Amino acid sequence: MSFVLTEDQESIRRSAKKLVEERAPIAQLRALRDTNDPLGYSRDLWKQMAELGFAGMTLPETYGGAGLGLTELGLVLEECGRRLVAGPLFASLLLGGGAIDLAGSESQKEHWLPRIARGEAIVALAHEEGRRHSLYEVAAHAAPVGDGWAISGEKTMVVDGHVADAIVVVARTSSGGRDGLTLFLVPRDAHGLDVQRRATIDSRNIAFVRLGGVHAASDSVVGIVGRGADVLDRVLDRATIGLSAEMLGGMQEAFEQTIAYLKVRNQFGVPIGSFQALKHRAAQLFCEIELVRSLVAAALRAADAGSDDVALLASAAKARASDVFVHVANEAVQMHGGIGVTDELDIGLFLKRARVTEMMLGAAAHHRDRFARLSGY
Amino acid sequence: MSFVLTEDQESIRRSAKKLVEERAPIAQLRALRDTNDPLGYSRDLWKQMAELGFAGMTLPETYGGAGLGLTELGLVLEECGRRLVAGPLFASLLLGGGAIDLAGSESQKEHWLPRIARGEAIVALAHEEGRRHSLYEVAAHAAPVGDGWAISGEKTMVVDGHVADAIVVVARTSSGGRDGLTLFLVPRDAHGLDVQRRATIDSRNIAFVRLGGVHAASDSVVGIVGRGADVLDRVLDRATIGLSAEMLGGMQEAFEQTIAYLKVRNQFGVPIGSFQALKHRAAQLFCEIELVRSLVAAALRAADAGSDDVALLASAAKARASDVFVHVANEAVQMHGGIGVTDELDIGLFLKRARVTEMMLGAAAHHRDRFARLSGY
Amino acid sequence: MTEIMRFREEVREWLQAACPVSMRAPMVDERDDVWGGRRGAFASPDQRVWLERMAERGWTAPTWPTQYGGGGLDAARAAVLEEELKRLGCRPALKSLGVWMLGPALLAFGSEEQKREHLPKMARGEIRWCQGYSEPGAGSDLANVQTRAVLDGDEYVVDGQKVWTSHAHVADWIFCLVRTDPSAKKHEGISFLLIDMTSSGVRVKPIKLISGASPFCETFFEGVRVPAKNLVGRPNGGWTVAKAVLEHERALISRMRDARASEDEPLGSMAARYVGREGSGIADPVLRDRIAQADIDALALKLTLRRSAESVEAGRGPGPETSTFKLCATELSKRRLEIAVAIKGFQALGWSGDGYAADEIATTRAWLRSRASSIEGGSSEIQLNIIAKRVLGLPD
Amino acid sequence: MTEIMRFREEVREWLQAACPVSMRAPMVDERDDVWGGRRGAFASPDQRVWLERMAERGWTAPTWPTQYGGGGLDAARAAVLEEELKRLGCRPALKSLGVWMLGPALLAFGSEEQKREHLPKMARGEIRWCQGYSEPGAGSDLANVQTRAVLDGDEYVVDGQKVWTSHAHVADWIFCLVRTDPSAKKHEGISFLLIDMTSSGVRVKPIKLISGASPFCETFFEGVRVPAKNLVGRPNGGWTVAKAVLEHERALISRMRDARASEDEPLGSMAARYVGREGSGIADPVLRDRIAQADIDALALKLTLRRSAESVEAGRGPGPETSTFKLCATELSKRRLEIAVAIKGFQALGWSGDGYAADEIATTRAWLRSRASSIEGGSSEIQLNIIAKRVLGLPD
Repeated sequence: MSFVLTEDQESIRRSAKKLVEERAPIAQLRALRDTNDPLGYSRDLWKQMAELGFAGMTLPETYGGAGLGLTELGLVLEECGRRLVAGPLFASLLLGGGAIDLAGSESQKEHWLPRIARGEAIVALAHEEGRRHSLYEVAAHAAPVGDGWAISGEKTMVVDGHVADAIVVVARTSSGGRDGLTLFLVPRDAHGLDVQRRATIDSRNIAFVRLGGVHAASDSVVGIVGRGADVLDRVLDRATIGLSAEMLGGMQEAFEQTIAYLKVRNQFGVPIGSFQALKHRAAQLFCEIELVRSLVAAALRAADAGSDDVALLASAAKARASDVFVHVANEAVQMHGGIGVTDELDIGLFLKRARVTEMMLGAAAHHRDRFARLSGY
Repeated sequence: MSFVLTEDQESIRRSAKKLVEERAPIAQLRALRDTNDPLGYSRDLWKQMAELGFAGMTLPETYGGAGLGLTELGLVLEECGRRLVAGPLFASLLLGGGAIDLAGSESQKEHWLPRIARGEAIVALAHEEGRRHSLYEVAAHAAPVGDGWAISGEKTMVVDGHVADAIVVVARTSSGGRDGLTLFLVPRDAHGLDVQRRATIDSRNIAFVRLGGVHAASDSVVGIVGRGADVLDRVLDRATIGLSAEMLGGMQEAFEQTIAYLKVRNQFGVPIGSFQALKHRAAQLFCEIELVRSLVAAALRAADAGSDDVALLASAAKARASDVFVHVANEAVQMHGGIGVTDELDIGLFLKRARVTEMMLGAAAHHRDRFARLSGY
Repeated sequence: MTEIMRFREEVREWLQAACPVSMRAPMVDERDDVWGGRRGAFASPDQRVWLERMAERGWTAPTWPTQYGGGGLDAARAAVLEEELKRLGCRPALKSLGVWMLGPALLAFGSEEQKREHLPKMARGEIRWCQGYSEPGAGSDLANVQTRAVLDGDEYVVDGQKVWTSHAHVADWIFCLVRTDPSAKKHEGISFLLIDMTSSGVRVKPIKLISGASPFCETFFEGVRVPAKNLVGRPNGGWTVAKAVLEHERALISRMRDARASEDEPLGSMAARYVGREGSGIADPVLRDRIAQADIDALALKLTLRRSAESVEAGRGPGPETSTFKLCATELSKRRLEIAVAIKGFQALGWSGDGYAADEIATTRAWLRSRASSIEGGSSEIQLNIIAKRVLGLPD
Repeated sequence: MTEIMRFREEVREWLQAACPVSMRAPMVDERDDVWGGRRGAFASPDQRVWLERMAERGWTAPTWPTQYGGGGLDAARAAVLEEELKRLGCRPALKSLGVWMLGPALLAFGSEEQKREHLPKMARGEIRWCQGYSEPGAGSDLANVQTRAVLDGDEYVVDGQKVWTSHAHVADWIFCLVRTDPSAKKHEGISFLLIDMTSSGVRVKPIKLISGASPFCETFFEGVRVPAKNLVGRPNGGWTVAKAVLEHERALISRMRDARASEDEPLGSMAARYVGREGSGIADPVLRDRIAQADIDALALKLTLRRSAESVEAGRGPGPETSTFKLCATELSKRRLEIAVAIKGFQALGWSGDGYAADEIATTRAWLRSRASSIEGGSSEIQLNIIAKRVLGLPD
């Protein structure tokens, strides 16, 4: 494992950067927000991402994917993070698609993965229920009915849920904490499935899902009945790492915009970047971001290498990325002064995105707790 | 209750300040330390404090005390804190003497309080056992024997224990947590009582006490058998507030010395106090100290008024004083640069005292926990 | 019975009779605020009655001289009035930037004509004022005023732009800093000018914040003609007036913030509601520790404000400075709202619409809004500069 | 088989034969360090043998030219040697400020005579060097050198004082910054001078720190006569030489700190030992959260050092800068030791004597010692200045 990018990786980064810079200005997110766009993402951009092979980047080549690693996908997500792109890439490839790729049956894979890879289908994952991330506290339950299951319950924070063609739903098939969870692949048009979009501060696509006795055939189970947690753990570790890469891009961009502003904004006849108190704070942010960068890079590579410490590194990366993104965004707003708190400037959008991503898949304290547990203390 | 000092209080502060400035330079502490003085405090200074009425300040006039409030004593302790004076005032008046004053029998009071007030006797309190403050976790036990008790166990962090004429020992007389504790007044020369002085970083007088079946007569019980915790709570609330006042003096002095240094130390051709990064940090310390000052003042006054919120304010004051004293001392050393880490300069002594007082009677996290509990969450 | 005690009885009796019962109920939302002004409407007849009665006695501006519409009370009597208003739970009859900020400056620096013209209308709530200090290039560097005022006969012609003019879209008049001598040193070419918002060439555009709609506006001046008699103090002497007004603003912000925070649900019970309890405490001990820290700091700040007030009252000097309060109050408020967001978790991520309770949206908006508190009215950085210089005496 | 692979085999065989078995055991304490010098004693005969054998091949300074006592290895071969030494667990044959800091500067700036005179003795560990940069008035402002050197014939006469000269009391020579032109600008009147510590007029006084005895000294010069040929680089051109040395020092400090920290007991198990466990975790959840944060930061720093090294190796530029490492490493080390003190509680308050275990006293002393780490070798404030200027390009 090396931190230095290969030629191929550099090339992926370049093409992601180019695409995002040319086709996904932050104005796009604003337009989607201000027009109350029903999709909430740019179908045009999504098509182009799929054409570049991003949509199926980490899926096996046999199912139409590019067969690349999480390291490569991380580069793309980082660039997306810089422009606050919140298309279906993360949710479809790492959450819903990730579960099918990891534990799906042959026919599930054959049906869904090629379509995900082509950007034609979006598969979400519905796992959250409470007010904060808590993976094994699942109240939604699936009762055996005839040759299938009847699923009832409520799910929140379902990323891209309202534009998904199918949703992988986590439900309890027997009592217990971590045990007794099962994953079901539920098509969007299933009877009794109600998906409501939520208007969040950062305009990311988040949905609330209600299952009122949704019928799921026995072949809709993803993986093994009652063993869903094993799949979830691995899927969410990868997704957590990918999300951290996206957050890294966001904090880097907010930081760079702030440094640029410090150089041009004059007060008292000099650039405010010449004030030592601001300089020291900026230098501290730089250090913090560099530390996050190392954790994210190591976590991406550990996932690709299948190392034992994937979970540990995923939690380390997300814990730091959560705190540092929020800290950087807070400082960015403060250093921009008055203009920083207006909706007109983009910097406030980073503040909002920082908060949403901070909480998604577990906030910093959650991951420190997990890190400690995995470290044996 | 008013924060504004009365004329009498101003006069007490002035005479304490004068005494400490004239008779207790920090060099005195150094001399005691470097000569390995067996007493560990200046008997001469202590005599003068007693003559000024400080030694019995809060004791009733009927027992030779001055009958003043904790507010008045706080002024004296604050001045002591500025010069790192660690004479027997705190331990004898607020800990051992405090317990006797609050719960002692008439004959205990008659015997000890006048002597404490005259500075002729020192009474310590032995309540700590573990590695951190934990009031009700007491393993030392007292078994009934004939007409008295046999006490066995070990105590640590006994302030001024090795110069005490008697020690109030907390021992368990029945099982349970908070319940079943009893206070015993044990004379220093009791058979089976072993007191060892400890060499701490701040040269404060701290002793370790071992009780090997020490016999205590039935009239040596302070208060009621099994109800010691009620006494302890009140004694330690007052002591915690007094200690916080001492800490306030310490942080104020370390801060003022640092501000003075920032004005005279030149680097790059200008006083280092003109560097904005240092200015902002200094201004932040100022605010923090002012907040501590308000908590300490309110806690002292609440104790005198017998308000319901004495415990809450005691914990609030100690929690903030602990964190802020350590923070101020750390910053003071850093801002002094190289000279700040030499033993030659006094500022390092404040760093050490900050750590010791931070842990005495419970560190910040302990008191935040208590504050939360008292606040019902 | 002392005179003061007699005064207290009088006040109490009058208030009992004069203050409508509905004006003694706790305030619920901003419709309960009465700001006055030509465009200001009363949400209820009682609001009008209460304002008129108070204004009649001059008690909307208790310490101002009676000839300017004030109550003519000394400090002791004004304190009694405040206490009795509080005791009865009376709502403020009038909220007014004019009374709070401009009025004291006019009393100190205004001409006799200006006082007679403007003060009574402020006190009666007839004219609503807004403040025109900040400009796009003048944030922390407030004296960097670029809005020009050129004397032409007996009128100034004003061109330029102000930002952060709160409530400019509903105000009748604005008090402004304008540059009258571009060749002078920065602080010495500024004048303090009163401008009628209905003058031709004044344009107002509301500002949207990260927290949504806001009372802030941009205010543009294009060839606006202002009578020269509307200049307060001497020409090019506006900075002195401005500073006097600023002192009042800073004290105001920390006071208002304190009042608002006290209405909030305590973080402890909010956490118990959202995160649950385990044993006797909040189920998440790390969060609980953060809350306790923030609560202790809030208590310390409250006590510090009281300590300072008592110290001033007793004539023992000012105690810790206004800058300290503004800094601590805004930084603490930001921190507490960040904790509130952490407590409400996913439910604090909503912008609007279904799925989020009103108090959840309110928390989220308040958190976003709070990010501006350490910028407006003198940023935290400026407060730290002031403390370092004026309180600690550190060199430039 | 490539040449490099052949070289690796040669090295491995030679090390197997040449390195005494006792020199492959893990190091226990500072007696296992070999610093050389006229006054340096060997703690065991094997130490001497190992140093002599390594010095004979020039491998105590592997990349230096052979004519100066070095090994003449290119970067690739030097890396192989380092890997093989590590693989076999060989202790360093010689620790040397001369080899690490002065040597590279002499190679770049020294005269041929100076190289021949000094480098071989460094490499063989015959002469121990110390560094004379800081002065009482020159802390962060390192160029504010007041120690004077006045040319008198073919000798400089040196008067002044240095502080923080580590190990000056056991060193044979010192490399110094001296002021040779008091009228020039601050950075332009400084020369870099080598001084024999046995010269008449040199006096050394050890410094006691808040953590106790220390290797630091004050070094006084009174009329010390130094041959002019001992000046490195051109007269008044010493600042250039000094900066080259400083770069090496900064890298060194963060590396040494890393090595030391890795020997410590993990905070997690320390806490389990002192505070106990509850369920599967440390009984104090707030403390546990702090430990996890510090452990994550330590992991992040370790990974960052590796990332930077790989980036340099691959010729992809330096990645994050040395200043970043020094800053993060020392600040983190301070924070971790504060946590260690919090964990050990009352047992971390001991200075000496009964009642405290050796590791408890060690923690306490290390914590106190750590407060100097963010001051020495360029304070944290200086590192932040450097990052702001050189990395972020913020204006002066």
